[in-house]
Amino acid sequence: MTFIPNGFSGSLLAKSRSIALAAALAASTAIVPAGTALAQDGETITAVMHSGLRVLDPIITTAHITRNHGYMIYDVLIAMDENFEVHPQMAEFEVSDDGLTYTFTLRDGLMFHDGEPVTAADAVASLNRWGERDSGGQLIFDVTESLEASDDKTITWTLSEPFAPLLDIVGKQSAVPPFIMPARVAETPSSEAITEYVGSGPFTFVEEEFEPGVSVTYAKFEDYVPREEPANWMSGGKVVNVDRVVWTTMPDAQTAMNALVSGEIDYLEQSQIDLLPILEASPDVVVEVRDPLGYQTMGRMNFKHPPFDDEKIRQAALMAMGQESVLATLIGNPEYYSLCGAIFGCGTPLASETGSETLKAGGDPEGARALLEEAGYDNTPVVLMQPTDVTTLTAQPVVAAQQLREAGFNVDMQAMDWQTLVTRRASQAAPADGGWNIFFTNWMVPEISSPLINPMVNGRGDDAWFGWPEDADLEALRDEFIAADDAETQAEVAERIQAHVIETVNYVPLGQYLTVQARRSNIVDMIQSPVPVFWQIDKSE
Amino acid sequence: MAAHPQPTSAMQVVLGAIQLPRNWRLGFGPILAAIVLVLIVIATASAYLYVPHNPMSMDALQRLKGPSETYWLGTDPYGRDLFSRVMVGGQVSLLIGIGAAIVSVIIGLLIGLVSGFFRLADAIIMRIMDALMAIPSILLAIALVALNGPSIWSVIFAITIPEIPRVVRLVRSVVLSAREEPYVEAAIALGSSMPKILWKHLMPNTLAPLIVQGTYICASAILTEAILSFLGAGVSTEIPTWGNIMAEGRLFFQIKPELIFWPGLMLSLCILSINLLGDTARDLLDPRLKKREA
Amino acid sequence: MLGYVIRRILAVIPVMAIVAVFVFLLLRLTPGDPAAIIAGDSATPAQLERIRESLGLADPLHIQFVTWMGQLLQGDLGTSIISNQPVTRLIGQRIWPTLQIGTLTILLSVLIAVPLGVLAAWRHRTWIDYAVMTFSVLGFSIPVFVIGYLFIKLFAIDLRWLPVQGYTSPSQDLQGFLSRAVLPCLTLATIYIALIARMTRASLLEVLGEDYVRTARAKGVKEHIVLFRHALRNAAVPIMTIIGTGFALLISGVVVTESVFNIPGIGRLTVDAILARDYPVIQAMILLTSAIYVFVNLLIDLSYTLFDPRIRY
Amino acid sequence: MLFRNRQFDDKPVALEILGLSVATSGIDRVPILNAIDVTIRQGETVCLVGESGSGKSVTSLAVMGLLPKGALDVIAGRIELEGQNLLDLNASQMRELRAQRISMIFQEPMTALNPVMKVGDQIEEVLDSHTRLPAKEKKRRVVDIMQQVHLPDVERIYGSYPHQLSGGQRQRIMIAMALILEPKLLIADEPTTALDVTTQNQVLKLIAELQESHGTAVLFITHDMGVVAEIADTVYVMRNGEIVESAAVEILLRAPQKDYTRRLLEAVPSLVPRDARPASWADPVLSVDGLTKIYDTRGFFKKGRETRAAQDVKFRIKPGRTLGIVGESGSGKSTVARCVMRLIDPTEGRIRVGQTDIAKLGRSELQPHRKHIQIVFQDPFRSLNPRWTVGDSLIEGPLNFSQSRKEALDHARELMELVGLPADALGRYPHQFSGGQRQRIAIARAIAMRPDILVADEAVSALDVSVQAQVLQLLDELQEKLGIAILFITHDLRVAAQICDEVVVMQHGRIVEHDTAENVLSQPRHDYTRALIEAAPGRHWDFANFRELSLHQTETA
Repeated sequence: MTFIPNGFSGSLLAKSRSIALAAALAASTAIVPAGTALAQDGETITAVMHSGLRVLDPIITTAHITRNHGYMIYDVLIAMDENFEVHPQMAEFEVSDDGLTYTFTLRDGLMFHDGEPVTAADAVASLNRWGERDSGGQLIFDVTESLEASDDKTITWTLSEPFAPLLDIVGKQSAVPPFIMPARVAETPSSEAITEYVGSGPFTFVEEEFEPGVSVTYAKFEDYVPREEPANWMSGGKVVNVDRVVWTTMPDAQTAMNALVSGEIDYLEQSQIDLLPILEASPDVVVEVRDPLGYQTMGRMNFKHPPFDDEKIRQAALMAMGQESVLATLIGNPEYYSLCGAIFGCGTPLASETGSETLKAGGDPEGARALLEEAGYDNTPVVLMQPTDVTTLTAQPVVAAQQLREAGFNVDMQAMDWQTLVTRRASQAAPADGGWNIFFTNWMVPEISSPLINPMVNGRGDDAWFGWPEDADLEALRDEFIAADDAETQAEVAERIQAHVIETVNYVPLGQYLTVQARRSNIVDMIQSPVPVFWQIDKSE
Repeated sequence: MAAHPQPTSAMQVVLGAIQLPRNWRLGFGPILAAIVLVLIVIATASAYLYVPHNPMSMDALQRLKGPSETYWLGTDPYGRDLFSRVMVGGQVSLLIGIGAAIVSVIIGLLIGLVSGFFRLADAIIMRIMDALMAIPSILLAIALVALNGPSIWSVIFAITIPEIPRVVRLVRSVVLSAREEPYVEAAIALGSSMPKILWKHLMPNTLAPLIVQGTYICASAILTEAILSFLGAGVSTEIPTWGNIMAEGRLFFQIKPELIFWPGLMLSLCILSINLLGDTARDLLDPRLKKREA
Repeated sequence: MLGYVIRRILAVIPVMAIVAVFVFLLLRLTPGDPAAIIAGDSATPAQLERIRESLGLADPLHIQFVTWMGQLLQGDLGTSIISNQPVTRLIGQRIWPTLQIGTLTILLSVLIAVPLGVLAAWRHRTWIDYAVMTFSVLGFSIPVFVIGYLFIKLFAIDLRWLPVQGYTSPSQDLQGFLSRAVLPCLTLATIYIALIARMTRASLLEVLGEDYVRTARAKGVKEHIVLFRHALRNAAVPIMTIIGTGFALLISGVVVTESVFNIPGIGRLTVDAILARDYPVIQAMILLTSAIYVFVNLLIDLSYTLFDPRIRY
Repeated sequence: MLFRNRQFDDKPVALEILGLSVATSGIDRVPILNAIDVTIRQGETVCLVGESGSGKSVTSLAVMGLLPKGALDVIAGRIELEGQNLLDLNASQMRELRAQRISMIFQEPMTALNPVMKVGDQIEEVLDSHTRLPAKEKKRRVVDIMQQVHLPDVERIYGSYPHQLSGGQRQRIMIAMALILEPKLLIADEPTTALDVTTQNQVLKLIAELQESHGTAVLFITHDMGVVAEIADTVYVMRNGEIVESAAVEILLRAPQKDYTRRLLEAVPSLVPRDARPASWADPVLSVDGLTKIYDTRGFFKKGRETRAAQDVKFRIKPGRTLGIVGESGSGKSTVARCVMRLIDPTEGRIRVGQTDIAKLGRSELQPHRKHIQIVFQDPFRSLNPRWTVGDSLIEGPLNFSQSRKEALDHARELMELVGLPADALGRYPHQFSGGQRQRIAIARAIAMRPDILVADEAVSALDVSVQAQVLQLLDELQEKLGIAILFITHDLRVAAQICDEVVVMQHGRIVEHDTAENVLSQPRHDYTRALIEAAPGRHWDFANFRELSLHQTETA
């Protein structure tokens, strides 16, 4: 693809016969391992992911890139298909009639990358560690009587009271699924990151070639035995058709696009919507939506400090905000965003848009102004945190600030890098003393699709998610949801939760948007799923 | 009295009674640079009087539009008017440049004077300055912005800190060489106190090189601001600067190069002019080069 | 000479110590919590606290500092908080691209800039001089990322002469390395060339006014010999000095260029580490780059003896 | 034989300058040289003599074709070298001609040699530029010419850098370089001005010797009448870019035709000491005892050495009297002056000003004593702060000693008149004055403090001879009026003879002779003193009176 004039490299070398260069070259020959060459042989897929992989422990963090990494090298007991239905993956499962005993039986042929067979003890240790970290897992362990390996293949999970959503939580696709690790690794305290990266998944982690934040290489695990069923989302057979998958990071979106167009890479997980015309112009590139659910973007207020400790003022703020402007600014092309007032995400079983009329109608500044007056807003500044270094989060605060100002709020928009923001949002101090009033973030829709896993839907005060609403009614509704044993009841409770969340302005859903992936046209058969996975995918010649 | 009495301007007093080379004449370049710079300063300073749109007001439906009668240079990714932003953005960029230049020159001058004259302080100060110099300035600046949050003043501060050691070294070297001047020794012999000598005899010697240095700092501060924005450590997007307009625009470089082109053009013209004027000032003020022209 | 080197190296110790203290304090005063980035969006405060404890971030500052210094003196740069990899390994992986690109850039810059500067000084006040000076001032006036984008647009996208981005180890594929290194090197070199060419010109102009140049001309020595043998060698010390101080500029440029061209070097490593508050990495990187800067400048000071026999240490 | 007195009328003309005019480049041209004519015959030495700004150096550069480009241009005239007009030649022809047919040596041998090249290579470069010789032959010729200029240890010096050589050796290298291709004409631009007097003498002899052996014509540029008397066959006196007068040397010195020449000669200080003044019985205002200054450059990990800049120096000065310290560069005379001023701290010894020993006083204890002792420096261009008006400079000291501003300014006006400058010039800046005027201002600044002692550190050395005479005159008058004691530091025996009551001769940091001026100059006891006196150029001639000195005044015992 690239044109290099004849003799070019030779003449440059001849000129630079300097000791320094020679030394640098010689030294690099000796020390640098494989480097990050984007080799173009047919057996390797080079993919640019949405962010660099740095944290290798998929249990300790909720970061998507680490979860994706987890799906590469680890396997899960049970997994969901595109209809949110749970299927066996590593294990068949059985539920006792009283709903108190769950039995998982590992299938044959499971093997860790170090050649050891996967045992029930490994699974128990992994589930225990996951249970300490994952909020859904914590709910299960709250009612767990015992979790033990009955024999090498059988895991018995006994509950003290029925917990209907157990399988949904264990089989969830995001944010932290219970990946199965060898017991010796899973014994690492859940507050410390693991240091050994051995799984039983379809790919092995090539540790020598790992460059944190830059590049990670996976090799096909030859001894992996896929299931017979066709792959669907995370369920079904994970048949690997390529030898190696290399994830690299390109901090500059245009660089990545250009690299894809010129064939230097095979796959781009997320492309800037505004730049799609460049990709679409290239005949060798296919642009598509992999995950039809996409992301929800939202705002969260701080219940602890004025002015948003007042429900009326929160309601005024919600009334001031309109989704269209936020999404149009963030995404641009309306094909790739949709207005959605459902806190559990549109397109999910529990979706309901109750109460979101003003949000979807572009906001009601007049109504907000009136409400604000009624609430006796005293012009207390609203500290709105804006991250400067995360492109998917820069637009929401800016647009929201303008909308709030139009409704009469006194907005103090404070710019900061994402790290400062995540630290500061954990601060319960008054906004003037380093606290905050409102911030924005995005979720993958499956991560918020149910009251069990949606982090915001939690009214436990200081133990709740940042913003710390103290809301007994919400907790009661959640208990009701857990207790519900059929889908209709669940949907009914979920709708009441939706109404309650909007009423109390627990958080402000600002709509949904899709991410667009792009691939060279010779990359085929990729699974449609929120998680980009590299089984089944093939590279045709 | 053979010497011709020459008019003495106030500027001459400040800059050390410069004697212009006999045939010295402002070249075409510096004059053009001065005109460009004055135009840019006037145009940006008065921007609010004439820009057609509020540079902060967004219209999501007008994102990334091309030039039109309403939006002379088109709009940015937030649907804000690029022309208004570029003109208003100049204010902040220039403020950062001038602010960084003034602050670092003043602080550097004070530290440098002390360092140049008091040996004990010198040893300590220079070690600290060496350490500051050794830290790559852009990394230091990013860390400082992270520390203070990305406000205008924090950016000025972050740019200033790494510049200070260079100013200190300059002032110190001028002081060290000036204190060997016979007129300084004469002042010692005349019983003048050290602070007086420092301030009245030595300090004025530093002004000319500081003015030159200040212009360079100003230029480089405007550039550094752009780089900080590029790396995500710049002024918030609410306040337009040439740097953050470009930093936001860089994502759209291939589909809408104007977003980088216009602020980049203004910034480069501005820096080019400042640098050219700085060079002119240096050629005039630098005694070593002056010797050549005489 | 040896005594001088030893004294200079000893003098580096307090400087590096100040850098260490400064960086340490700066980082701990900066808001940000590496535990938060490790744990992700849905972590609860209690989980954050446990992670902080296991990272040792909950200890009092002076304890953290003493621990860190103790490790440092044993040559242990620590372990990245975020990726859990030893910092030395990270540096080992990332330093080569930067060193290679940096070395090439310096070579390229010197090879281009010095002749340009000589030409400008020799043809002082002619159009050549003005052209070189205009170019060099221009080089200072355009942000480095804009230059990078322009080069990419021109040479990689429109003309398709060179790859858009990336890095290949020269030991694997020399041609691949060079073709990918050209644009970043040119981008980085622009400002460096500007700097060195200006200094060469100024320094040479000064030297050309010296008596010994007049002597050489009075001897009937040919003009190019006057320029290169007499003038340039005498002008070398300030040129070397600017190469040394410009090294700091190079580091700044590297940070940006590595992002634009997607080169996995230490510049990006450091910026990412700052944005993620990965303290051990930031501390190690700033110490390392400072040490490199100090070391390069020591080498440059020593190189003066090559150019000027009057300088003896 | 007093002068060289050689005849050249029958010799062919080597160089003829006809109606040469030079002016600054640009639109408003300022004339620098005005139609000058100079003729030099083969083997002849022509001296171009004049004060600074007279255009003598420009003349030499014009001949070499080395006028600074873009600054000065030849606008009229011809420069004929053996009949060929050099102004018609292009750059490369001129380059060919240099060193082959015309050579030049310069004033400052340190800066005129390339500091980063070995001197042998620098000489060899001349051969490289103009000849094609095998390496061996080149080396042989270089060594040969180095021997001819009497350089010792030629092999070692061949491989040395300029900074490793002494000033005299460097100038010999320059001469070797100039003469290696046996040019017809040698231009020597103040070649001995930067040298110590004994070295100067040797270099002058060398030039004369080589000239005779090679038959070279020499155009010798100097401001020093002593040197003229020593070396010239024919003298051209220049002033403001014009030739004032030219004649054979003896004719010119005995019977100058023009007023200007006459005044110039009259201003040359005589080597005959001034008439002794009656001995003073007053107590000394300054007594220095055992003054020692040691510079120690050694340090931790650092090779260095101990330099004894002054050792065991002892003298006294009484009110109204002048003590001269004479010596060559590096003799320690300036170190003594600066110690006495406490600009540097003496290592040992006592410095009593009046009744107080100031040698060891701290900065603040010293302050009240500062006003008793003041200094005038050598360089009139650097001794006044260029940013301050003359008035501000003059009152700086008095203000420090709690005079009111008005009082101090009134006094400053008086001082200006005292030093012969208009009182209304107080508001002007130093650059508006000439060198001599600035030196007057510096003196006025010193005496504004009403000091008891005035230290004059080479205070007239940078001045043209006529100005020098005026300043010396001024110092003398001030001493009469104010009764100040003067410590006069100089390298110039003639100046010392004119102003000092007593003379101290220093060498290598030590006093080698201390006596009345009369005794030191006419009956030197120390060999070094004697060598100094003998090396003084033109010491047999009494310039001011246009005649020889009578024997008893100059012959040493």
